Amino acid sequence: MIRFANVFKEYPRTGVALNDVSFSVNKGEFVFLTGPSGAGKSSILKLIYFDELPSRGDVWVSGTRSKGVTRKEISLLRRKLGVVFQDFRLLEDRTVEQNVAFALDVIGTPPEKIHPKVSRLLTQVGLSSKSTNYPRELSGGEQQRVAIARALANDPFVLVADEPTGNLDDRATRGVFQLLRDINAAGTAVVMATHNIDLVKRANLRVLEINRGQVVFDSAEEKRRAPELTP
Amino acid sequence: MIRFANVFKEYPRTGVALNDVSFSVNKGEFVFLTGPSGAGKSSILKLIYFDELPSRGDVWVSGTRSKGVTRKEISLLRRKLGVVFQDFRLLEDRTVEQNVAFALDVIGTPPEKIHPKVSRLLTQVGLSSKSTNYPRELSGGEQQRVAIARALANDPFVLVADEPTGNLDDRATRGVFQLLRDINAAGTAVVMATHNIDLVKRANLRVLEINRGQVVFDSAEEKRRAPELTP
Amino acid sequence: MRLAVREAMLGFKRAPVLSALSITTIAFSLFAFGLFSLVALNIRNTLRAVESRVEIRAFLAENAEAEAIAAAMGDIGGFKEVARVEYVTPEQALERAKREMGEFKDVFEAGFLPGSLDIRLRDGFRDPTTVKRVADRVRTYAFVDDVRFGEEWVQKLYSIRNIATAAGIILGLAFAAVAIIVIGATIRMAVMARSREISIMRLVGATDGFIQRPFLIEGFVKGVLGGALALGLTWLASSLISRYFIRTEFFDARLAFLGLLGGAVIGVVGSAVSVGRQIRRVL
Amino acid sequence: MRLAVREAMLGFKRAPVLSALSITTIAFSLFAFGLFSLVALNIRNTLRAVESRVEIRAFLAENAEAEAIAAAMGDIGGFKEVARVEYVTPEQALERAKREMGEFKDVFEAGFLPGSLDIRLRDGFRDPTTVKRVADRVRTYAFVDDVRFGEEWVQKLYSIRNIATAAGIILGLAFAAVAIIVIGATIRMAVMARSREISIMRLVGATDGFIQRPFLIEGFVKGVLGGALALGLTWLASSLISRYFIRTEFFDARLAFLGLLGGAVIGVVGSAVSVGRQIRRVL
Ligand SMILES: Nc1ncnc2c1ncn2[C@@H]1O[C@H](COP(=O)(O)OP(=O)(O)OP(=O)(O)O)[C@@H](O)[C@H]1O
Ligand SMILES: Nc1ncnc2c1ncn2[C@@H]1O[C@H](COP(=O)(O)OP(=O)(O)OP(=O)(O)O)[C@@H](O)[C@H]1O
Ligand SMILES: [Mg+2]
Ligand SMILES: [Mg+2]
Repeated sequence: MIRFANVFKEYPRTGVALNDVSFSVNKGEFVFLTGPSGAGKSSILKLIYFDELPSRGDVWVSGTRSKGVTRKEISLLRRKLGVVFQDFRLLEDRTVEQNVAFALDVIGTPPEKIHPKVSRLLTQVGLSSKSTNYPRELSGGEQQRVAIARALANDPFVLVADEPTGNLDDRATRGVFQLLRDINAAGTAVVMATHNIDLVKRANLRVLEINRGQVVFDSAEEKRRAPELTP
Repeated sequence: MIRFANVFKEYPRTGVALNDVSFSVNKGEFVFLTGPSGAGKSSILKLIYFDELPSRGDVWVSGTRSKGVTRKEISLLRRKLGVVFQDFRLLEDRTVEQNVAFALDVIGTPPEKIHPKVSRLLTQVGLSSKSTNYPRELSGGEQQRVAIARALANDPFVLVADEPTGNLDDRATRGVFQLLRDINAAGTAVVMATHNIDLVKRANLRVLEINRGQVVFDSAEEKRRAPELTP
Repeated sequence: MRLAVREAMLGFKRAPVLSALSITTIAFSLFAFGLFSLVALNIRNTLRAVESRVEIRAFLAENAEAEAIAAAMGDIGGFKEVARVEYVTPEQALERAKREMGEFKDVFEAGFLPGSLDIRLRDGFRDPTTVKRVADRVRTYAFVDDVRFGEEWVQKLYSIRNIATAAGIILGLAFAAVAIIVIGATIRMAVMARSREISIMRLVGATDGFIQRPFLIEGFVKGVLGGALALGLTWLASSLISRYFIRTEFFDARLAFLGLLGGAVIGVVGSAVSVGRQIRRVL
Repeated sequence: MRLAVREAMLGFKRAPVLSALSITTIAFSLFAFGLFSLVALNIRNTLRAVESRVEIRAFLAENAEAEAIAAAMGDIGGFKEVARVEYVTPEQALERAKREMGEFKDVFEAGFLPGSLDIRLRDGFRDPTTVKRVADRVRTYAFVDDVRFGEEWVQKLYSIRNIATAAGIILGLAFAAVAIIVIGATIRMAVMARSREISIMRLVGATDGFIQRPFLIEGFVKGVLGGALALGLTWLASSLISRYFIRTEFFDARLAFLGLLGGAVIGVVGSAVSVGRQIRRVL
């Protein structure tokens, strides 16, 4: 499903962000990515949806390999993924409804199917009353929920979520998390980066801890590796 | 210092966001704003830095009254405030350093004083190594810390922070919180909206809980008011 | 496709000023181009009209015999370069002189003017060398006193035409280049203004083709509107000139349609180049 | 101020295409304006030159006496409208006719032309009514056979000049309006492109004046550059025309400087109006 094989990521001006990262995620799994700010969590997620390509090593996602991938293949892969960005990335000049519908339009969903689906998704995240508002008219947490609704729109087989509860209160956090679990139960793999240690502890799911660009703990391997210092 | 007197805020397309809010914050106080997503926390903060004006009622900040305030007065007031926005609001085409220096330029700081001050601030938030990077080259938590450094640049007498630890891990959160406490100890009032209940509980500072646009609990009054239902 | 059209229209709605400016610049470029073409067209028409009047006039000796003249007219009329030969009697010559010298007509009582043979040349034989050759042949007749054909004038005519044609081609190409640059820049600006949107589209799985389509449609519409506006402006300018200065000719329907098509092609091609380059910068 | 200048330059660097386009559109507007002014200037100069040749010619009877003519010349020379009176003998008239009728000069052996008094008028007395009045007074002399002054021609001259002036003012104003609109739109686009930045500046305490300054400087620089470019283009066009068609006059230094200043003023005013309106929309 998702496989990282000795992945290195070096950014032109900030240097090494990922340093020999290897792991895999199976179909239907739920994985937390944790670790301090700047550890490389978002970088790993970006590699999963091919927003970045590895400097060295290989990433496979649903049979698509990072080496030699074409722009077209990336587009087709992303249609099968759902992504919640850390900074939401909503279109400012479209309403909540249109933002979600947009993701369906892009992949060629028949127009008559779009509206009912969008309504259902917005109800799911508790935003049906704000469907005709613009992002700037929403609170931070409300925007985050729009982003989640959009990510779920195309029934993805992997959901990638970067800090999807960062702007939510405890109750909303639990609500969103339950939503992700439900989706996961229905067979979608979920990879979620988070700082919410409480949530991680309570959930008892697989945890991948990142520090300084390395996987320092993988609960699936049940052992803590010593963090190597970056050169 | 800050006083809200029977403040109502109604947005054109979403309706009532604040419903008869009254409270005051004294010089040097530290206040948490808590409450669920969409409660009205950010709206209260926007009224403090006069980004929004009340629909009814009055807001006083450092002697400036919301009724009949001029654009010029708003500018002058903001020079005495520090604001950390929920969505950071960094300038994309300027480096970390320039983003902070910008806030000093705007208020007419002499050029020779800008550089040393910026360096000190970036060291304070732990970002001196990224001073020449652009916001898009930073992780979410790093961007948040740039926003904090900028807010502190003009030695504000009130610091207004909207979810300043939303993208930070526990350790970084404690670091930023300690920074805010230090600033507060030096005499700056701090008003901070947050979802981090742990932080609030541990700190034992004044808490203002908002729900559905009303102040439902103010620890300074040591009593819980019954939440009135909005009509 | 339906979505792409909607997106393209949204593009107009979201940036009305930008769109209007694009259309205006396209229109202005094409207008400049059109105006020049029109000038060239009219200069060429005028030259052709003037040129068709190039003629050789052979003045006859006073004692020339009518038979000899008639025979010569037959001869000369047979030259392959010659369209028509006409005999002008001394009386007719005087009449004509009076007519042409306007102001002096009633003080022009006496005087003598020689008769002449006026020789008109065929299309394609009016260049300076041919005219000179024919003139030299006519000069060989004994009863011809003098042959006039305004050598310098013919030469000048041709050099003006050559300069005009050269200037036309150079200026035309220059304007076309400017038009393409402006269109490209305008569209690049539109793409830049929507770069955030484009990157989001890419991230939710839109293909390059899908992203480009609205821009191409927008470019097409802008090109056509710009072309139409330019055509209108050109027509206005042309009819103003016709009214107050000299009668000018306007493009025919075929040329006008070609202008519109040109606008559309420029709009689409400019957009395609720009949008393609820009999109590739969003990974 | 230093910061404002730096910001303004950053504006250019961040949106080179947009800036170039602004400058180009400003230049094109002013170019169109300049070109027209130049045409108007040259038409007026030409008209003045032609006008200065307006003269009245009084043909003398064959039997006119030299003394009477001399006396009349004194009289007429004394009219306040008259600049100069000249006597043309019949011989001189024939000479002149031959010269003016070019092609026919050597076949123009005999013939008689009357002598004339050629009367040249002073500046400011060449309008159709005055010319007619003087002509009528000259006609009263007994030995004057006929007076000619090309009534129609003078009339036509004046009406062309009036049309040209009117067209000049109308087209000039239209172009100025277009220039201002384009400049305003260009700057509004720049402001829109930086609206996020403006709102952030406001939020960290910048005053309206502080925010506006870089835009005004940018507008000023663009205006001056656009003006200079326009001047260059106009000069090029003018010298091309001078070279290939007719000799034209160019603006003097004072007018050129005025054009530059005009560009600057338009740039600054356009920016001020736009940026003020836009900034007020960010609360
Ligand atoms: N586009 C980029 N260009 C250059 N450097 C980058 C880029 N994106 C990330 N980095 C750098 O890579 C490092 C890891 O960033 P990343 O966003 O993966 O961290 P993170 O674990 O998501 O942190 P956070 O919890 O704060 O979001 C950071 O030091 C950051 O400065
Ligand atoms: N600019 C605006 N225009 C219209 N409605 C708005 C605007 N800003 C906020 N609102 C509405 O007002 C309500 C309160 O929003 P606010 O941002 O104050 O909530 P919050 O307490 O900060 O929530 P969060 O924790 O999610 O950030 C929300 O329902 C929101 O939709
Ligand atoms: Mg991150
Ligand atoms: Mg908020």
